[in-house]
Amino acid sequence: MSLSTHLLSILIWLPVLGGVLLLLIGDQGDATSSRAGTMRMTALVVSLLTLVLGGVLYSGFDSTVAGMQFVERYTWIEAINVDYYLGVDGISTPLILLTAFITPLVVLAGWSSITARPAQYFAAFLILEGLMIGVFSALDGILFYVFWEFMLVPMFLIIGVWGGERRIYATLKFFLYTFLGSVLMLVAFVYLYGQADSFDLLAWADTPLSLPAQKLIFLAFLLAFAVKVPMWPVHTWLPDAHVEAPTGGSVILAAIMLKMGGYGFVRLSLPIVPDGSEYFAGLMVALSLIAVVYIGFVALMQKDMKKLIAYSSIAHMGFVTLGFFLLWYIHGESGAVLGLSGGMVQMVSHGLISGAMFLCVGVLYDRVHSRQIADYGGVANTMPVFAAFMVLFAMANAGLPGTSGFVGEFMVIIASFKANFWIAFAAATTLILGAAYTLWMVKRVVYGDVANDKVAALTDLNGREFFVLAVLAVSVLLLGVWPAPLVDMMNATLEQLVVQLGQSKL
Amino acid sequence: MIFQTVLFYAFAGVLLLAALGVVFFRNPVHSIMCLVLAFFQSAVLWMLIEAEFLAIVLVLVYVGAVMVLFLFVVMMLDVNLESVKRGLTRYAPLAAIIALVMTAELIQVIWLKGQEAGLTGAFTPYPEGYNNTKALGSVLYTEHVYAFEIAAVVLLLAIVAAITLTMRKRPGLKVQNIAKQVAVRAKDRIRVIKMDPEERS
Amino acid sequence: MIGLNHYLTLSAMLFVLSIAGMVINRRNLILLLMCVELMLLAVNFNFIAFSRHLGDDAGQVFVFFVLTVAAAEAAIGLAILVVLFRNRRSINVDELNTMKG
Amino acid sequence: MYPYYLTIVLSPLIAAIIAGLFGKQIGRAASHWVTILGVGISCVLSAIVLYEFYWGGAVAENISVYTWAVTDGLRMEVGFLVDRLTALMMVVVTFVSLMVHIYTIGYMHDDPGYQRFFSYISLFTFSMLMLVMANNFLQLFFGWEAVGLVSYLLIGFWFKKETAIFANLKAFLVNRVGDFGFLLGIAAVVLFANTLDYAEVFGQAGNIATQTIEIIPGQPWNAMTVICILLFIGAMGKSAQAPLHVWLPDSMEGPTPISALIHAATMVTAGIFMVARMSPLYEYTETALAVVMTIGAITAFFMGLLGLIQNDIKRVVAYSTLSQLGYMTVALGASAYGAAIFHLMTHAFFKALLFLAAGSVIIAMHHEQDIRKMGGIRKYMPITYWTSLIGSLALIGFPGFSGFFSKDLLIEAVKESHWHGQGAVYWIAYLSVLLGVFVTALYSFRMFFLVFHGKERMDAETKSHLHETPWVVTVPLILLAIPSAIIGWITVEPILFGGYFGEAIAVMPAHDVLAQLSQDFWHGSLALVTHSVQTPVLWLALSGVATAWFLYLKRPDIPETLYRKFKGLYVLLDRKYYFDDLWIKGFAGGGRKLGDLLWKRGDQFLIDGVLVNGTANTIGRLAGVLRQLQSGYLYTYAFAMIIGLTMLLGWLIWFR
Repeated sequence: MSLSTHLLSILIWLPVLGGVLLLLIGDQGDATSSRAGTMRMTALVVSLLTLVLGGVLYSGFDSTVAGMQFVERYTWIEAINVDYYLGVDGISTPLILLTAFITPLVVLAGWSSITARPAQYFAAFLILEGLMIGVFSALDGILFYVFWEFMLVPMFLIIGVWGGERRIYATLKFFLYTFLGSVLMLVAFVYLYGQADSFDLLAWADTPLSLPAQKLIFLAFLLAFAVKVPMWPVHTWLPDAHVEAPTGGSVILAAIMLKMGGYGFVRLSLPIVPDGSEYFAGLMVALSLIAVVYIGFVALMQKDMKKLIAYSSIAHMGFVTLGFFLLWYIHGESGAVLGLSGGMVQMVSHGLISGAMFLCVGVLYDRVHSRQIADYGGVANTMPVFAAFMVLFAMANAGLPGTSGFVGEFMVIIASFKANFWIAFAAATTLILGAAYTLWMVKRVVYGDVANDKVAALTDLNGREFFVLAVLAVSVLLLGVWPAPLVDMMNATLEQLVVQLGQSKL
Repeated sequence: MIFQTVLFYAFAGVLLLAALGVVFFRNPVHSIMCLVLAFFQSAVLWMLIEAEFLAIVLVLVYVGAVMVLFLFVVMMLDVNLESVKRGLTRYAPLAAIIALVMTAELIQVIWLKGQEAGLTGAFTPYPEGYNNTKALGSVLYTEHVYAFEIAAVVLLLAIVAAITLTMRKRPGLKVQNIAKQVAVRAKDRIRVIKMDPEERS
Repeated sequence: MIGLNHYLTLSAMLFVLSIAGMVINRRNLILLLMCVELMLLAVNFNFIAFSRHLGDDAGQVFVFFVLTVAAAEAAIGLAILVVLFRNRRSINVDELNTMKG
Repeated sequence: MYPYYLTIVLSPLIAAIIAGLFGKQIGRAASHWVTILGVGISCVLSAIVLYEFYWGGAVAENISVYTWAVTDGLRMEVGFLVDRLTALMMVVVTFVSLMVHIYTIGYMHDDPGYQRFFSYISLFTFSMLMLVMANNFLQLFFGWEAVGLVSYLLIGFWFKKETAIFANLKAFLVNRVGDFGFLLGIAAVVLFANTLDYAEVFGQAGNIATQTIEIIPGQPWNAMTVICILLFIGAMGKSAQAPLHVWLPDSMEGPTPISALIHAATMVTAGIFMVARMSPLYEYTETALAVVMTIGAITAFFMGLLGLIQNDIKRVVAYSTLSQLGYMTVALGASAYGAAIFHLMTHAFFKALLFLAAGSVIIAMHHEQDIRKMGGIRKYMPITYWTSLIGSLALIGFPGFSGFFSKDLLIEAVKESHWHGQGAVYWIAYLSVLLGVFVTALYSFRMFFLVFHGKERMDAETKSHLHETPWVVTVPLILLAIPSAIIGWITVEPILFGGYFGEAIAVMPAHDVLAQLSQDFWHGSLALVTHSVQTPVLWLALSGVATAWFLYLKRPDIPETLYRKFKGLYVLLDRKYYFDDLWIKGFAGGGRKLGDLLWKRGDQFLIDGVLVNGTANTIGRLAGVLRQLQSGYLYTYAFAMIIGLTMLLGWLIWFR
């Protein structure tokens, strides 16, 4: 009964229980009541505790081992072989750490800007955190599916209760899109159960499957994960959800929930249906490149900052899927792992950068209550410190070397050149497009003379906002200057994955 | 045999005409009369193929009871015909289409698939001394006795249902309560009152 | 020679006619009931014809039951009709849409 | 020497961080002292390194500092490759940077963003050092982008100025277009060599040159040509070669010190440096060299022409920079890498000098940059005048000045590069560089005469305040004027003919024009000066100066007539050959239109409108139709049953 044997369970259930506790003791008072302060502190302490446990996970994680670690397995539903089965490897650990890292920041970001039902707000985030960690560590299909679906509930509430004016439309779109996608995943799970007589994800990876079955399963998975990523053309829920979500919701959505899709591809699609993945790899690469190029152009023309960042998220996630599905186009002896790890690094980095970008917009929104680019201009005059952060994150978003945004893109572009010149060509347009849409926004928002009275009345970051952004800035730079710890964490697992993918399951 | 054929065609023709009448007459009473005619024709046709018992039952039960019931109801209700018959033409094309499709299907079944399955040819006549009523009875009361009982219950249920549905208490209606009349006792009718004689003042 | 085919054809024609009747007279509840009777008659024709063709009396027993049920159905249907008319002073089907949610 | 290298790189970085993060706390003076100290340390140590290499016999070192990441057998590292080429660049970069730091104290004296500025230029020095000292492509790209970032920040330093923030976005995006090619080039290197390390890539160069790649199916192209052209696209962006030159003139919106440092002396020469660094690759592909040469020649001549009609003092210098960068590129194309680097070095000094002198004039004129409103400043600002004269003479290649040696030898090298064949490439290049000399002299002295001689055209208010700038401005001018004048004398022999670069630059014997020159042409510096009288180069330059004198001092009415006479040509030059329109209206505007189209038609209409809401609407409408069926009327249910029956029967009969 030591810590490490149940670490994952604790990581999952601690925040969930913390959230439930908040719900139980929370009243519906506003943020000024003294109890609201207690709520916030509780939420912060719980999320920090989770972060500390994440640190324990990191320190205990053996990056030389390709397989699962911290495994917990108990029978859950005996009749159909469902287990409570948790474990992490090099793919899930970085994402769990990202989740544990982002949540305290989100709690801090919502510290004073959430005035309605603060207890419920923080509870939703804590529960969400636990569920997300659950998704990343579940190794049983049903457990995975339960976490996967339950995750929608707090997010649905976060957007639906604390969102903007069109929140009902946005939540419905968000919910229907994601739910529709995942229902087919359940069908695929049931089929796989029929084949393997178990819901063990790892056992599924070893189960032989016919090509037609693999194709169908891949398509079912594709719908579930493509919506989450989101890939073109099922991406249109994301801008709406982001625009309507409160800042914290946007951050979690962009930083972690989008990663579910990428994680799903690499945890389920690739190992379970390798031949199906190979069959559809061309489609996936094409869709990824469309995401990069098409969405890049679309992002250019956005007038709403959050929408712009949302579109840029889609474009960046295009790199993730591109990296994952390149490997069948790479004929040399190396490059496949490069693409995969590029995609993984891009996920983590995008989590940090897009989260930071949304926090920046949140800082402005808290002051001016507008997300329109046209309502700003010359923010650097009144908020120099904020402007510095904004430019830094914008540069990271544009993939400047030295920031984490570069690492993943670099690896994926290198890998895609190994596959085909034109794939690399299309992927590399992000260098221009990413810089264009991000910096154009920066130009219109941050630079220039003071545009109006509201901007003139802006006050610079307060201590709490500064802290949150500074933490993110440091991590973005650190990952950009020295990504080795992150890359090393995944290498063994990804190499094994590539070996596994090389063998047909037919 | 020719005779039977002629009879079949004659009765069948009348039957179809009667059915057409059922459908197309504007007056429900006429429709019902046509239906009665149709039942009679059917009874005859059944008799032609030696199903005497059912033919008789059809006439007795159906024409005698059910059709009369229909007639009563129609006459009793005094339906406003104009409003009821409107819209006949509007649905005629649809009726025609459905009828055509159905006809096509039935032709397919009877004449094409039926040929393949060998379902043609004349009926084999019953042997001499065959009694249709007796044969049916022996089957009905042995093999199908449960079904028979259930049918009886169904009929009972129909009776009860029909009565409960249509019975109503009309306020102010004077009715005899026979049970009460029979069960009456003298002491219920006569109250003997002991009265003290009036004091003479 | 009169055979199975003839009877089946006759029954089919009756059936189609009654279906057409139902469509055409869709407003009149009484006529609908009558068409149903006609349809049952058509069915009975088939039963009897096949019973004779196959030499199996069970078919005729079935007709017997059909007649029973039809009688019951007619009784109850007419009873409902009467109640309906009493409550609404009309049997126009167009006015009967309380089943719509 | 490793600690030296580390200190050279890190001290500007640390200074930049201190000035940037704690600028408010430590104050203005401390900010400039800390950054000057940082860069000063770098400069001194770089000088020591250079000394060690030249006199101390130090050998090239390839050091890995730390491993950035390893995956899939691809080592991505941060490390230093310090050889003679690097050492020279380090000295140039740190020296000019140091001068600019000192000069900035005067130039930015009243600016509220003082600390920020020092932080930026120190950060720039760090980035540039990372670039030149890189031992692998990853770090090269890091430095490459980092100098771009600092350039972006510095052009937009006065972020309230709409033109400035437009120019910095433009600069960054145009650079990104170049980086796009550059990154693909690096990817191509990884594809063929599977390593990012210079030494390993160079080791495999011969092998790569035999391979082919099919970019267009069925058209096998030489892998090395593809790599080199892609890399050169990056150099075109950074070194502002046509058609990616458009950002450089606009970048003059930034403060003058950075125009000197970044947009004249160092950053823009990164492309030249990079190609020289990659000489072991470029030597294998004559196709790529021909491309390099053509692009350079076009830039050298046509960008020089643009300088003729500019009226902004800094823009004239900017176009001259473009033109000179073109010269260097031509030299690269001629395989005279040494000549290119040599010109890079002299150019760094005299162009930084010219910019700083221009800045000095601008300070004195109270931030007036229009040369039509100047004139006759000579007597007010003697130091600026004389240093500018030195700079201008160096620029036009007047015998004896540093520019003379570099440019004259560069032109000779191009002349000798017969291995390109006698075809169009050779003649375009040779004629461009030759005529370019005349053009250079014309625009340089047009500006010089208009600013320092002739009538005093400024208003009285400005005139009354006109005086020499403070010592922090003039000292760097003098310190830069000295090398601008004499550095050629000293260094031409060792750098070009003394085999200074040694292993750092690889040239195939067949291409080695410098070796050819040293055999046939080189007889010492003095001989070169005297020999110049016999070459067309000097006479072209002198006639340029004379023309400028005649047109702008003697007969100022003639240019006016000429402008009117050749209206079409003038407009063409004034619109900069319509390149700005191509980029801004064509690509940027087109991109925005495309974005709008994709967003409104693609996302909003097609996906959201037709697919998403369309599906929802269709279901809604279908439900509406089905609701009709659910009318509650008896006959509709009867219908449904009948139709269902009919269909079921139909299915049973026909489809089973």
